[in-house]
Amino acid sequence: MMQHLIVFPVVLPLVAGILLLYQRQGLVRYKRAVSVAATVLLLLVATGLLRQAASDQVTYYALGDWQAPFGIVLVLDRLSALMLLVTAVLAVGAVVFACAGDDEKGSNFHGLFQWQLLGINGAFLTGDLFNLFVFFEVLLLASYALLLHGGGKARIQASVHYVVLNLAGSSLFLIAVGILYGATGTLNMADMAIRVAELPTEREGLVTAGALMLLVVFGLKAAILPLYFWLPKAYASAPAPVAALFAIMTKVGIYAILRVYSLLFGDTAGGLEALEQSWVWWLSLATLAAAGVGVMAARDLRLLVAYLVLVSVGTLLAGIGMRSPQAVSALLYYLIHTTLVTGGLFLLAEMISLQRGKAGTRLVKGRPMVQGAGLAMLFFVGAIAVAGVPPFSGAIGKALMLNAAEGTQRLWLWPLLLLTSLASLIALSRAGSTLFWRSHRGNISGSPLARRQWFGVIWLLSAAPLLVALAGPVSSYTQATADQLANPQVLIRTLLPNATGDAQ
Amino acid sequence: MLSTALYVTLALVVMALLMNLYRLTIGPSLPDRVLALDTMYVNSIALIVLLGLWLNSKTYFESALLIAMLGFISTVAVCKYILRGDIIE
Amino acid sequence: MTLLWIALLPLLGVLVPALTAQRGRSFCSLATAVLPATALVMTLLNVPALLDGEQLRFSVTWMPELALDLAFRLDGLSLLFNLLILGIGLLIILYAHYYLAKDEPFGRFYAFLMLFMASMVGISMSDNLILLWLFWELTSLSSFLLIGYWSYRSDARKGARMALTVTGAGGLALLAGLLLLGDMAGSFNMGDVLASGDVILADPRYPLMLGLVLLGAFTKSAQFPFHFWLPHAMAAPTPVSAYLHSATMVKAGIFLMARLHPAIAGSELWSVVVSLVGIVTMLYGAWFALMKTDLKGILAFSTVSHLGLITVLLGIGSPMAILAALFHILNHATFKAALFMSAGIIDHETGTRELKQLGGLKKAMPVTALLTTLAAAAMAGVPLFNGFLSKEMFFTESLATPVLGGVSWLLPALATLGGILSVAYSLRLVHAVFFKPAREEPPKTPHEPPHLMRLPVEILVVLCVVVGLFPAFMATGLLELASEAVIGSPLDFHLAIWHGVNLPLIMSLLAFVVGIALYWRHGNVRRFTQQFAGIDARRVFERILISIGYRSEQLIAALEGNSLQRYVGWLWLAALVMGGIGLVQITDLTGAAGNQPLDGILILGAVMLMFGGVATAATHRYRLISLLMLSVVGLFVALTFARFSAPDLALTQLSVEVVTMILLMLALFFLPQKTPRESSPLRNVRDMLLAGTLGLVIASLNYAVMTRDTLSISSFFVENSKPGGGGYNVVNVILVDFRGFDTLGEITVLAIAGLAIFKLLNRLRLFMPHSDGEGRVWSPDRYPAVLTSISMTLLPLALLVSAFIFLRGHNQPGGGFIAGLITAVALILLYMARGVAWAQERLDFPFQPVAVIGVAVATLTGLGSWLFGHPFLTSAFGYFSLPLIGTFELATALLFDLGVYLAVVGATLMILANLGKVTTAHRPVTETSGKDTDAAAATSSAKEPR
Amino acid sequence: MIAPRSWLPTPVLSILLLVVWLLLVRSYAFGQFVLGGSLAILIPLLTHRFWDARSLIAKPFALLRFIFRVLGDIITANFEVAYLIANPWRKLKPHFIEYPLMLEERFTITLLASTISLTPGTVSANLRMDGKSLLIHALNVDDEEVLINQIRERYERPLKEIYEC
Amino acid sequence: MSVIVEALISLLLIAGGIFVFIGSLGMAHLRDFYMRLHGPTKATTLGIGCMLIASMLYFWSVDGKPDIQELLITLFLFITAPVSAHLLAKSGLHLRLKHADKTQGKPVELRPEEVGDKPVPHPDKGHG
Amino acid sequence: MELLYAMTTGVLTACGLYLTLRGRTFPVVVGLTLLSYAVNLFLFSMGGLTTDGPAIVSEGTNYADPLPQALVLTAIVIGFAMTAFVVILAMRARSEVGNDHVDGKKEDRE
Ligand code: NA
Ligand code: NA
Repeated sequence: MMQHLIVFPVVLPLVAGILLLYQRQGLVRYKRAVSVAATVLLLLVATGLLRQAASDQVTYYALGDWQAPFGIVLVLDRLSALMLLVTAVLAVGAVVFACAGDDEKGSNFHGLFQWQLLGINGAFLTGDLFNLFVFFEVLLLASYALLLHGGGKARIQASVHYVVLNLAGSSLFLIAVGILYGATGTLNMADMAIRVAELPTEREGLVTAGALMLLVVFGLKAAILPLYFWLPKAYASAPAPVAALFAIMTKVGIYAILRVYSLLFGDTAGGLEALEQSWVWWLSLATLAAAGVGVMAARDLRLLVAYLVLVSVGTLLAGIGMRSPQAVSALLYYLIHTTLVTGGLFLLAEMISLQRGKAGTRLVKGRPMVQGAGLAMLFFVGAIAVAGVPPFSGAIGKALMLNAAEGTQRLWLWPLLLLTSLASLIALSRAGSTLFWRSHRGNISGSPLARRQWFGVIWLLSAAPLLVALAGPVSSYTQATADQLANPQVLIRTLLPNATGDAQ
Repeated sequence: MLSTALYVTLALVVMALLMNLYRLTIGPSLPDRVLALDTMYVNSIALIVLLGLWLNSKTYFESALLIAMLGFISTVAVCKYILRGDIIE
Repeated sequence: MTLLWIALLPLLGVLVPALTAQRGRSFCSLATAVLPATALVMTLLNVPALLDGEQLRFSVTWMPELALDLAFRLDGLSLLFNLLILGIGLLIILYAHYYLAKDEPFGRFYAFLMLFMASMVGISMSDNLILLWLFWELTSLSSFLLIGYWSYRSDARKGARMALTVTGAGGLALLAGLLLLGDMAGSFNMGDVLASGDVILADPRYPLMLGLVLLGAFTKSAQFPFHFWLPHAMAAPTPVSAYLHSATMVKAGIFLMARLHPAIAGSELWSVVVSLVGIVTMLYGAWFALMKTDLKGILAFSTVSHLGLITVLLGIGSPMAILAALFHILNHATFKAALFMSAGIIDHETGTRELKQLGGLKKAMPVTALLTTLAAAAMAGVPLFNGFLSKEMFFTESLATPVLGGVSWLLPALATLGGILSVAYSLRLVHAVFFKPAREEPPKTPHEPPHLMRLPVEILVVLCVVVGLFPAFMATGLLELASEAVIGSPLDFHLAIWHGVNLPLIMSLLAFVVGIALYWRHGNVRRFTQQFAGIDARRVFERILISIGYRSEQLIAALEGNSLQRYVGWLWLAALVMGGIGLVQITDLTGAAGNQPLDGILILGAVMLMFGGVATAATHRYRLISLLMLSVVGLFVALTFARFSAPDLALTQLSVEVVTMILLMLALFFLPQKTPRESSPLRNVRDMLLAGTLGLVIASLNYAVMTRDTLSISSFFVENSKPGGGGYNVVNVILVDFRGFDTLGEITVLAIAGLAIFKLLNRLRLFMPHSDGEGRVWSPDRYPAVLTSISMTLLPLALLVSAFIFLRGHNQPGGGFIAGLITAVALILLYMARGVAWAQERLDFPFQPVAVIGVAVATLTGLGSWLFGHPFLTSAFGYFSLPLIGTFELATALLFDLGVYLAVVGATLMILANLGKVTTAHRPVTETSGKDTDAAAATSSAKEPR
Repeated sequence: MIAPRSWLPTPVLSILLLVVWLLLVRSYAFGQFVLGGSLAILIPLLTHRFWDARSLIAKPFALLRFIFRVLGDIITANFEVAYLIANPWRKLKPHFIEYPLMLEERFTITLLASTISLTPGTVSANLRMDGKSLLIHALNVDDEEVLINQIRERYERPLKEIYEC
Repeated sequence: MSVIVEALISLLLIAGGIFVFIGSLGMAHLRDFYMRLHGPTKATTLGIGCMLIASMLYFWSVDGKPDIQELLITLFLFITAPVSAHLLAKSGLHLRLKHADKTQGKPVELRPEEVGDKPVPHPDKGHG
Repeated sequence: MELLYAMTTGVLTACGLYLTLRGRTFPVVVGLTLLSYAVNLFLFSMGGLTTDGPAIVSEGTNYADPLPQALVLTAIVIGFAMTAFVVILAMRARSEVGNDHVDGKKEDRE
């Protein structure tokens, strides 16, 4: 069974989804049990895969026993293992939280949740460009469905924007994949890397067009500046567990950029080397600036967290834009931190809104909360972490990012990153003091929150201190990951041992 | 002889298709357009048949079958739409 | 290890009050004090080693990627600060025990206080720049919590946020500065950094780094112009003020300047900037201390002033100046903590801090009066008190320094002025509170506090006096160690009360005389200056923040604009730019393969397609017509596929096209039938240009690819289709075998679409038009008889065709997907012809399980290969012979395809039939004049779709 | 909905399906008979529930005769229509005719309506909701009564004999 | 392939083409919707039928074995074409499409319940 | 032939793009559908245009590139799923918001 471990992150949620979706009605308890068990199992699998990947070997799984480049392969390296683990950790928090009752606000929550995981995991594992498209569609469609879970005007309206934009993006994806296939004649990314390295000059323009259009698609998913507009409202209006899971969605785009461009346009790509870099770099800075403004402007906690997600997007993309192993290592550390913490904050926002009654998450004076102290403490931890203030993970991540910038990059990144941090700090302190300190006098009403909700939030937010305590091992893992990414030849040679050519 | 016949037929079908397009464009009424579209579907069966003859291949036979079947359903749907608005009720 | 424990014990102390809060306040206070007391003792136990000149260091690698080590040091400077932090901290715990009201959550207070103490100890002992920064920011956070402790008070909340914002901003600058510093020094280890002062000074980035670091220090230490947060932080409970603003928080900035002194202070820039900022701060603070009428306000501004004084000394930077600075840090901490606590006692006992409500308290509170007077004397620099000694040293250094070159007389003059003001406000404090009669009655009748609450003040005042009397005995050792840590070499000095009559003494005397006079006349001065007042720092600060928030909102609204059209426009523009960049790099658009010849039928197809496309766009306002035009495109796309050797695609396109049409029409019924003309002509032209240009780019790329040879991997598929996949139809074998994983994903997408649409249909409220676009009432003939008859005839035929298409898929055009769509369409025809109720009665199974079973079948087929030790989705096929029937092939691919078939049927029916059902249930029953038998269906209540 | 009675509810349909299957697969191997035969049994079993009434063909040979007659009429009809269309339109005398039905079953009415549409110059345009009469549009009619009689005798009566006796 | 067969096939093809053409011609140039309906219903159907039979004959003669699956499409067409026409005519009547003035026998005799009641304001009317 | 084909994809793409830039949901949906048709044609042609060479083994030696065909098939299916979802979303949006503007504008200038 161990040799099949790589395909588990796909098969497990797929089978769980089938079990959960077979009947729409049915025992709630049964569905919850299956869903949580599958997610926990996924966490175990992801842990196992991470250990496997930590050996620094690239392993792969040839589906249907068809070897690359002809069949589809799932590739496990440090990066994909890391992304899988982050997803699984996030999912455990979200799914347990959902079991407190959010799952019953509409139909088929758990099944769709599992299939969303299927899409995300598939996207992280696949080594094939078109298969990446398919998994993107799986995760997108599942996300559309989950976004609507529970209904409501705001959700529907946000969905229209989100769906139409992503549909347009999917068309563009196909065009880009088409061009790359037309120019190189293959879909396997490792094979494509070899072919890009040997590309005749007359085809360079084609590959450039394809690759840059692909960048637009990934940029849309990752929410880079002129393409991020769908994000704030979609994330702010999504049901809490879904919003939490969405914290990984932008990272799928970031992962895709990292994966595709480090593999295809590394130092063997000749004239095409790093063709995405300047775009990513400048647009990430612009994204960071816009996100900072958004953070200051947000008048609702959920919206605020959504803009904080955007801040993280800008930061992460800046890491890609710097294109050095050190920066990639920093961004990976930051990615773990921001995914889990913003996920936790989305859940926390829901709990706060439940306790505040009509005021919800709007940053206005509201009624005092029954469990205000506990929520305040969690908010404090999350806010500190996400704003990048010590002693939690955000601070380390930010320091790593700042430290990774070199030369003139610092001139741009430092002020922007520090200013957005300041904006986050100001906005979060305003939010916290309004939510927890500035309540109406009078009796406290409302009921205490479910244990599962507490678990979900604490599970995710405990990443903030843990990532600091384990900063050493974590960052050495990310550093090794970055080194592995900088040297894609290992991956290529593992997948295509017989490949000829001078792509070494 | 056969190829000449093929060309002549093709020319006739092409003209028929263009006339369908003409009616589809100018209407004036909705049923006119639907009629034109329906006829276009049927005429495109001719195109498939001629393609099969030209290539000496029956690979496209099912396409013709499907056009015949699905074109009809398509027309039914539009008619139902015109008559009742809700096509499945 | 002891170093680690010294640093960690206060941190662990955060947990103590949280755990013991339930067991009563006394227990909690005692328990809380245990750990810091231990840490203090451990610190003291290290003093002998320190005196022996040992290097006390502790270091554990934490995060090599960031050069972050868990590294602590204990040198003289750390010792000095640890003693202040822990010692005064313990006194504060004692004091707070009495200060806080009965019903206040003291556990939380102690926890915050311990957090603060821990972070200060951390700053003081950090031996790593990043670690230092971590603790630095932690002080900002814990002080935020402490200042906002009385969170129900608006001024507390605002003061807390202001402090956090200012010090947090400084902290961020500090991070940048420290990263630069570490970079310049080549190490983040404190020892290495302190040893590489020359390298640092020579680095071109030095001014930037210095600016950033000083920004951190100045904001923290409330130096002008960042001082404004400090007075507002007085909204905190007095123990907090006493702690934060005497011994700890504000001293952190001073500590930083002292700590990094060897590394960064050796420049002219340092001297000028630091001295100037210090002197301005000193005078500004002193002046406002004189003007304030709130007891804690006076103390706050006096703190600002004294911090300025210390800063000046650090700016001067000579060994003796540093000694003076360190000495004053010590002295200020003791007398200011005592004063704050006294103020707190007064506040506590009288219920007010306003000077005009206070007065003549010496009768009611004689001991407090005495203690306060003594502490104030120390602050004023009266001889025989510790404040006098360090102030004398300050005067001496101000005379000795060459900092301001030609205007070197300015510094002593300003120092004297500071002294004058200091005397005046100290005098005012004591006189107005204890001796002058009160103008108004205080809210409470004052009396002495419990003795233990006064004990911390007594201890501190005794220290002030003892140090003042016996400086050499009390402070020399500590200062020797501390100054050695800062300067780097032992300093030879002698602390004495009497230095003879010299210029500093004269300056002191001047300060006393003029200071007393100033206090005498200060009422006039106040009235004079009050006309300039009115700038409330907090209000300005808040207004700026509000304005930033408002501007941000405007900016983000302008950027985002909640307009999908704009978002999509950006997307296409981005695609255009990106595609265009690639396109312009293609020198020769027509590749080596060139064009194939053209024929008439191709032209016809192209004309039909282009015309259909343009017509779809042109008629988009008349939606049904636009749909018909779209249908033309769909049909000819299918024909194009057929023309270019893709029969499977042609079949798929045809079947999808009709389903799409039905779907779009189903939906269109519930949407407006026409689109209003609303876009401006300009916008239309702009959109056309964008669309046209991108279309051109896509076309060019398409052309460029097509006219080049393919270097595809596809020959593998053709060669292996039969031997490896068991099928002749390569496309199908790719779908179910070579790339079966894609197909599995694809049917999952389809199933999710069905589920998602089901969710959308739930609780759907519909606009049900009673008439069509022209206002015509709908035909009453729901199910035309001709149609009903024919649909039943067609169904078996369609199912047969569907089975045929399914079974041949592996070898001939066809397959599960097309077959599934045909089945679904045939069933939908029944729904159209006979109605939902009728069909539902006969198709009485739910669709969701069908779709899911489809995915399950495909998945299980894939999993089956595990049993044979093959990877997921490995196919198998074999040839079998049966008598009479002959040889036939059985392939797992067919099973997989069956999954596809079921998923398609289930999902399509979930989409179409459910939609039809939902809408029908809502149809108003206004036109049931017809006598058709199915009228009952219309009245059936709204049921959940399946 | 008719109740499932046996494993072969509609034998005629089954035979028809088998024939169609053989047409589709273009093979007359025994295996295809087996496969087609199973489908021909299976599909009616699955779809019988969609039939309102079993249409009994009373006189199969009459049906055949009817079919050939209609085929012949279709061909003549087409020449006629082609002639009419090719000629100047002024000569056309379009006509709406209300045709009173004597058939009662929906299925047979549909057959009649289809036949009318396929044959000379007529298109059945609307079936009254009460099923009593059929509106016919004729392209070129001089005498309404003649046409009605023609339809009645040539098509409706044979159909009634075949199905509804 | 014998000349006779080839000639037969060619003849059927061209006949089919002509019928298809005439069907569309009628649809394109006749004056009212009801008349336009006649061409495609009859001529086009027959035309396609001819071509299908031509194709059938062709492959029969090429492959040498009887292959009459084209009949299936013809069958389909003959079943469906009149129904489409019927429904289209019904739609036309429902929309009260104008018919040529000289048409005898008015379809307005349609009973009220079969064309619907008096027009009522459409809810979308306000939407343009 | 290739030139004409490319022109056709270009025109179809442009028309689809234009429609996606409209302000009402239904034209946008139609535009997305049209765009997906164009994209399918585009992707299909990435393997070159082959006459009389369906990729069915043993019927000659001239085979069209089967891989883009398989990709397009998948793309068609996924496109259908997406179209179905988005059009019903449009319906739902209209029912929730009261008009079919893509931004759900309150003031209805229709
Ligand atoms: Na259609
Ligand atoms: Na309906």
